[in-house]
Amino acid sequence: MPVKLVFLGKLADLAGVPTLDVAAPLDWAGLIAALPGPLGEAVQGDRVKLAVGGTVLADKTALDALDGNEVALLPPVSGG
Amino acid sequence: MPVKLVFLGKLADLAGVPTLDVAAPLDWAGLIAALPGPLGEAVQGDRVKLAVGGTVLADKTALDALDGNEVALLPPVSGG
Amino acid sequence: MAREVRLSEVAFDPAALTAAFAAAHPGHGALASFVGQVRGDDAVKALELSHYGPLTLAGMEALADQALARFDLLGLLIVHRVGEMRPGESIVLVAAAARHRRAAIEAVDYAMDHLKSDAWFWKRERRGGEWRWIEPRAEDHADLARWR
Amino acid sequence: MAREVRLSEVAFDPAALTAAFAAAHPGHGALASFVGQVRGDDAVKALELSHYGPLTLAGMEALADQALARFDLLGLLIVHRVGEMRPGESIVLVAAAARHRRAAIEAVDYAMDHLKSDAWFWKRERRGGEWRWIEPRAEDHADLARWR
Repeated sequence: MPVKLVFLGKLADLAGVPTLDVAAPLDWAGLIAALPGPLGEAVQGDRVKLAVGGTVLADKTALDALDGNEVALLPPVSGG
Repeated sequence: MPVKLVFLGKLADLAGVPTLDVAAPLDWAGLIAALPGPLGEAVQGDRVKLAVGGTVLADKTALDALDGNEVALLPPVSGG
Repeated sequence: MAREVRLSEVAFDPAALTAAFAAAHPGHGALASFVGQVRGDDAVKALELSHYGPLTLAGMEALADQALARFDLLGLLIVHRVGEMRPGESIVLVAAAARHRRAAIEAVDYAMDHLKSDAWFWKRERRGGEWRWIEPRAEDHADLARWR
Repeated sequence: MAREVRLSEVAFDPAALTAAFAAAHPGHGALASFVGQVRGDDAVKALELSHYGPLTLAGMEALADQALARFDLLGLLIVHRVGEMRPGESIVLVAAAARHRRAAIEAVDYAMDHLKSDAWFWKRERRGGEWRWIEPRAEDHADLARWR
């Protein structure tokens, strides 16, 4: 099974799709390589976080996603 | 016409009546003389204010109520 | 900008009044409200709020004007009950409509702090058959001092 | 102590929910609430709130627990809309019941500050046919920092 990327907020606009399957395992370098241009740049920004399987990573560069994991790409939030 | 004293809050309990007519004109000394015992003491307390004709006096000892005036005796407030 | 300030001699329905106030400010963005009720969790059987006609409503109107001047509001509603009431009955309702949330929330906070210890009301409660006059707590005075 | 936290995919009636919450806490003493709506006073034609299932509701529940731990509350209600909504529709409702007013008001203020810029929502608005993502204002971040 692949790793499923889920793009939230403006990252979904940049990706052009809400989700994207990429090969497992997936580390930080692999993620950036899989995301071309502005999307990859945005994801490297300080204010974008990653969650794997519903847990937010304290250090996104420590990404280590396995077969079947869902990786959410979380830009700055805005609610209320 | 007399001056009408209106007792609010706990001062009404001390007075035993909600209102009391006293002779006009009425100054501060006359007011204290008209209010015996605990009521007079309470009215002299820092936290009791006076209003004449709906206007609160900045200095209650400057009381100068005339015929027909209503003098309200206002203990500490509590609302909400 | 709507300012609505009332004394009520009878029980009022805070939900209905708040809904009507909200409806009177369509598209307001933010609506904060506060309802104070007679607490039902202790031995208090009744609460009585008295007021003084020549001062109380005029003082509430002045308070509302101060809140409208201080916070960026679209409208402000203050309703305060007077007379004798039972546990569960509403004593006071404040609602503020604004474009942004903190103006609305702060206006409600400000109005309540002033109604509690700087408005012309006198409150007593009945416990075990005895009426007792209530004065603001030290916290109430400290809360009020925040705005000075 | 009641904690009720919900995401709503459809329009909700804040007055009815607040009244039900109040009724569930008889004799509570103090009830503060806040309702945020899509503002109708500018060129915004629609607002869309998106969320992320594995994080959003759990994060709101954790926020409610933090508020309950921090303030002396009898109950807390948080309802947040997701999906696309029109001017005048409600986005968020927070209501807090407490024995004393400031706990209720502060809990609402706290919850709103966190929902605004520290909860898993993403907001965009449509103006003149164009969707635009919204980020919290500098004030929103400053408001949040008050609680740290």
